[in-house]
Amino acid sequence: MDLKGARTGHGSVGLESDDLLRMYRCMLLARKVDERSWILNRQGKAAFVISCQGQEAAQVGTAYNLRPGHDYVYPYYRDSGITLLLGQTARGQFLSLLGKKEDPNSAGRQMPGHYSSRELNIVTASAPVGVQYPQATGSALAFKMRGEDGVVLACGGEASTSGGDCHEAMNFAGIHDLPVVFLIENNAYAISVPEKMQVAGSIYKRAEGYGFPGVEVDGNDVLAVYEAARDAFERARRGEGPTLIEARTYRMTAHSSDDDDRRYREREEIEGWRQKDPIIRFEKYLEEAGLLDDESKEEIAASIKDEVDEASEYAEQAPYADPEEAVERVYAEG
Amino acid sequence: MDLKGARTGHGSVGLESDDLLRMYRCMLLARKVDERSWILNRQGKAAFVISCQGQEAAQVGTAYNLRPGHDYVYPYYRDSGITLLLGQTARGQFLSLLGKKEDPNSAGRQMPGHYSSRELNIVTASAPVGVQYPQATGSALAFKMRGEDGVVLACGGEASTSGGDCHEAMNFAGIHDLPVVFLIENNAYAISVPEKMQVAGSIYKRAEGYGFPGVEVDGNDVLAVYEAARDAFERARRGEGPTLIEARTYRMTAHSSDDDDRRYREREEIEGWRQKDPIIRFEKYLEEAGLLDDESKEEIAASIKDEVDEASEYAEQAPYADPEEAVERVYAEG
Amino acid sequence: MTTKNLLQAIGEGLAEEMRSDETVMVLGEDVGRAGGVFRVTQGLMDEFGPFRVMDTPLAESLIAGAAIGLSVNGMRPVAEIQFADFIPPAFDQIVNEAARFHYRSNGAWSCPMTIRVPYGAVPGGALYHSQSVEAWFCNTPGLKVVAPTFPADAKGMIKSAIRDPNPVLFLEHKRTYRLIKEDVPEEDYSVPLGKARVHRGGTDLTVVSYGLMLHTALEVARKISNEYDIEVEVVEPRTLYPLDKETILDSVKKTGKLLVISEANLTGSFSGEIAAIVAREAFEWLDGPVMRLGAPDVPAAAFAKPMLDFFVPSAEKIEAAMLELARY
Amino acid sequence: MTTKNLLQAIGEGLAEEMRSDETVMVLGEDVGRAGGVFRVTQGLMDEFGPFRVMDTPLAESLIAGAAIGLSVNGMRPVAEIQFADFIPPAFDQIVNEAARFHYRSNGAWSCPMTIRVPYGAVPGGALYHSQSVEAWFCNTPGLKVVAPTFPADAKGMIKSAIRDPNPVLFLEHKRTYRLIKEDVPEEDYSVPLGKARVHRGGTDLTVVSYGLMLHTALEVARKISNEYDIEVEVVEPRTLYPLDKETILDSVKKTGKLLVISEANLTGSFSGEIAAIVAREAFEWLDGPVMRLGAPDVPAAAFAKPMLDFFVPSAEKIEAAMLELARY
Ligand SMILES: Cc1ncc(C[n+]2csc(CCOP(=O)(O)OP(=O)(O)O)c2C)c(N)n1
Ligand SMILES: Cc1ncc(C[n+]2csc(CCOP(=O)(O)OP(=O)(O)O)c2C)c(N)n1
Ligand SMILES: [Mg+2]
Ligand SMILES: [Mg+2]
Repeated sequence: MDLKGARTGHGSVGLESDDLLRMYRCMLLARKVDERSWILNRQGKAAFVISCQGQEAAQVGTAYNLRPGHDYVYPYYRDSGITLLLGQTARGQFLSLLGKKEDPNSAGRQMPGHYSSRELNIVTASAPVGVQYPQATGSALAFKMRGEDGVVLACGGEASTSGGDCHEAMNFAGIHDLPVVFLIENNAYAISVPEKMQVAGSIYKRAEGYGFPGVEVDGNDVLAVYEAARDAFERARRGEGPTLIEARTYRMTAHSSDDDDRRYREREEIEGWRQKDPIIRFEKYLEEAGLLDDESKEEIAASIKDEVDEASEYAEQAPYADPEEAVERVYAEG
Repeated sequence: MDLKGARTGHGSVGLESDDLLRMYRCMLLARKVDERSWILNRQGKAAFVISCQGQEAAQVGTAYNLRPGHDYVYPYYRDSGITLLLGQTARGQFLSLLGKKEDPNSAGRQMPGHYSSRELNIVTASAPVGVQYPQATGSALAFKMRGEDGVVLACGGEASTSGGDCHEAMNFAGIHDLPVVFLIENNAYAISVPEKMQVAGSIYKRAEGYGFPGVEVDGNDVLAVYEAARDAFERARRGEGPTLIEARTYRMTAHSSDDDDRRYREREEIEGWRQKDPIIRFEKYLEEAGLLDDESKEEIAASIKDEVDEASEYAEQAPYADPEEAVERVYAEG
Repeated sequence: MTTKNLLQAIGEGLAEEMRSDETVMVLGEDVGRAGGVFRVTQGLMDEFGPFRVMDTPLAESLIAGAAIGLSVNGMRPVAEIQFADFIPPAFDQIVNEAARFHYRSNGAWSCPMTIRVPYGAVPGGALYHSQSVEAWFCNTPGLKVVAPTFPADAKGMIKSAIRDPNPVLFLEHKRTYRLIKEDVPEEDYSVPLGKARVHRGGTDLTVVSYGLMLHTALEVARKISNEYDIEVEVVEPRTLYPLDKETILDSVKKTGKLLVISEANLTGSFSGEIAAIVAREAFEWLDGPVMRLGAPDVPAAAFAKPMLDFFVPSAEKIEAAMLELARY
Repeated sequence: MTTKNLLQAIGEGLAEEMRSDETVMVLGEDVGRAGGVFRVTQGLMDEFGPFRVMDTPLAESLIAGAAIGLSVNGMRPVAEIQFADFIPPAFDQIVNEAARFHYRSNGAWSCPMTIRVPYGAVPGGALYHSQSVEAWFCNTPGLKVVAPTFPADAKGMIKSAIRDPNPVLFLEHKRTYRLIKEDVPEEDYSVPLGKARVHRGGTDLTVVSYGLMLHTALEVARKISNEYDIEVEVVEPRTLYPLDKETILDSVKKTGKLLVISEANLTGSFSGEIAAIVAREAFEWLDGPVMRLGAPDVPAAAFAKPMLDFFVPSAEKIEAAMLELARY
């Protein structure tokens, strides 16, 4: 079947073996944090889970081009692969999952997956789909006005292109050649709605209508994504303007822990995509390249397991914010 | 210079001489109603004028493909060429201009240019730019669901493509192959904002991204517009879906009587476009085709002048709605 | 007659209207194959097909705008906005467009359409799956805003909404979807829009409430009747806009006291309008200040349960307010 | 010190802030070359160039959204929405986004941005160039809504708005742009947000108003002082949300009577909130019903002059309401 490794060679895209192992570890960490989250959900400890599973390559491949705390990032709710790579921690993810006071994103105010970090320039995300795109263009414009080389990454699912905000942002980015990269993680569904009921024509082709490049990439091939994103970020840093990347991938879980996807998709389809699991594919590539063997694989897995164990236990023990905290920090002072 | 006639021959597009003269008369009527409106404005009688001048060919060429009272039309505020062709009258335009009770669009409630006719299936228009597009797709969907052959025309200026509604509508129309034609009358300005600050890339090229045809047409060439629109409507009636037509034209007046365009564009530019006046061009074509001579031209001009005189006088004499009418018909009954 | 919860009652009302009028249709995100994220439209696509039960793209302005276009071309669309929190992109199409077609065309056009809007705080819903959005819409002449709370009312009112020639916003409190069951008639019936309902007679004070808060208020009213012999008259507007002020005023003129309870953050909520009407038109009858209870003025309910519980007015707070006013 | 009208005062405030802080910038439709459809931003593009004074595409959600993104990346944007009537497409970005950045990130992020919004009925403006939109926004914690009426206040408040770390909606009544001139200081000064202003002491009744209605109310107050010896205390909130309720309550506790006047269609308008606060917190001091005067409940002002004049509360109606309440 489709269980092939990455097609792009890492040498050709300028990545060292250290880079590859960092990427691999981050993808696996994101996956394992997510798997544990579902367990906590089934145990009745986590009210709500929304997953990155299947999209780790698209996320890590892209984010590996970012300079944390320098570039601006507007992630969407599945992008834990991105935020972990930038510097958020497994502990932070579980604190957020459980809505604890130390949740780095919102101190328990927002649902899990609504990332935020002032230090990492991860701009506070919300639930309304698509709102991040105009905001991202504004941040990009600020960089451009100040003559800085910062770039902005804005991410969303394929359905986030259906709303007006996405279009308004792409048009504006095109007019001013703004340093922004739009990453569309096309995972074939918006909750139950399949792509063909969501997207007329093709997402990446729309970029041409705005006068900038749009590229389609195998979103399960982390090196292919890395390469496409690298070109896009370089272009942006050179002042040449935006790029739209459509990473074709698949949502391997239900939409969220509130969803039952048996209502609207076949098990076979999911099985088919399991064969293309981006983590397995990358493992295969690394093995073939002689960068990973059974031993090192197990070592990484074990260290991740420890990290996940420690993190989820910490989060379970951590306290909630006081109820009265609900009325604090409505307005900024000063 | 550019004072050439229509490039498309009328024979090749299947129009008879009667058709051409009807089109010509309608274009000229629209122009003359507009010119008179500015006079009424300068006389302090009309509070507000918004013009079709320069866009008559785009409007009449397109609308000539409609079946009044059968197809649905969502015009925008400059489309008096369309509404006159469909069956609105000069008298109606002036009644609306002066906000009189007999104003067929709104009985004096709305600004001039906000067309409406239940009989002609001209759906009540408003000022917020772009809202008509999603509405038009809904009306097209109704036709499709009932298996009827009705089509929907939705019009706007180039800036009406910048808002999200236009995109959401095109995407939806593309998904369901809806029988709708989007006519973008690109007149180079949105009030003061020139096209290059408004539109990234190109409008007509965006259609491809939605999987349906987009065509660019010389909007000052009524026969070329007619032909493009005929193809689009036929396509829609065959159930093959939407078309986007971008008619390139020019706004020959200030944005409205409230605008002073000397703030933002050169007189030379306007002069250049006067040389491409769609009415003069069509006249030239008709003369060359032997369908118009000085005598018939004068006859038409005289009959239009009479019509405009009568209509504006009637409207001036006509009463306002009673002030208390302002509180009627807020909700529909029954 | 069988007992049904709110969710089932609305679904049944929809299905019946679709059966009896083939112009009635449903559109929204996930309303088709999945039957809606709350399962209100479950089974409809199987019965009526993928056009009359249409999954739309994720585009709320399109949903409302297309509903307008459908409604003026012979259809009676029922649009679903998946969560009230996501209605803002449709705001323009609703308040500037649908609500004004009739007025601006001097009566030539109108938009017979319904927009279903699940609202209100639920555990885990957090800032963007919790809001009470009624204040955004209750300053819009031409629009009707209804918010039934009980299943039988809701079934009758969804029918009225669909049959109404005007755009109707149909608010459904998510936390009440499965909260109670009651007898819901099988036969065709409708409950008129624009009429409030008095749930419980009383002489000591009038409470006006709707949604989850109404259930809590009724509970507390029973409790303080038992414990303190204080009789609270509980009025449910059912339609918020235009408001049936007569029923409210009649009640206050009898009890002399008014407490309005809603889940919205208080300042600028629709409770203010109800209070203002009473302070003006029943002033002479008032024996105490016009009181309101609502959520604190923060963006919305938080994710963490303790903060959520602090946000939503509790039975304790409601009891305290009722007692304070009754004893005033 | 020179005399300036409202429009000039705001323009001057903008220019001064742009001179003293290079992160301050202006964006919107026609704000650049054309200097704004009302000429508020005239001359700014020449002085500050096409980036700090940027003509945007016709896309209000983009305007508000881009302002958010600028504000979190070091800038202090002042966005202009050409007419209040066209703010609905930006509703989501304003109420769901800008207003919540601070709260939802537990204080990590905030949006120091200002949105200027010309509002109110003008002759010939009709349904879509006339609306009073304040009610849409005064239920949104995290957002500030200000509506100064007098030039000196406006200049001082646009400066405060720009310097404020929160999103501020800055409402400007179009019909007051050139209505009066007054002395406006040249030196740097600011007028704080959140503080009401008492324009005129009085003992017989309190009037709360803003925008064009405030001017009319002040005129009528002078008139009935002369003609009937009735002394009206006139309070201008200046900031609507969060509201300076103390100043209003203090006044009502003195006069015992309240009349709120705004140009918005009455039901569901922000006047209801003011009335409700007073009916609750100054109940014991009230000597008459809490009254409100507004436009009738119709979509907005009509184009034809007679209907427009019928829509906007007139001096006669205001005088009648004041006299009715004073004599109550
Ligand atoms: C404006 C808006 N409408 C509806 C929703 C409810 N909703 C949440 S996620 C989602 C589907 C999003 O699909 P997609 O963008 O493809 O991302 P995915 O979840 O597939 O990764 C919907 C409809 C929302 N959050 N925001
Ligand atoms: C949503 C919205 N924003 C702003 C305006 C104010 N406005 C009216 S017309 C116009 C320019 C429209 O330009 P275009 O679409 O190119 O049409 P044109 O007037 O050039 O024919 C603007 C900004 C509006 N009517 N609606
Ligand atoms: Mg998806
Ligand atoms: Mg234009």
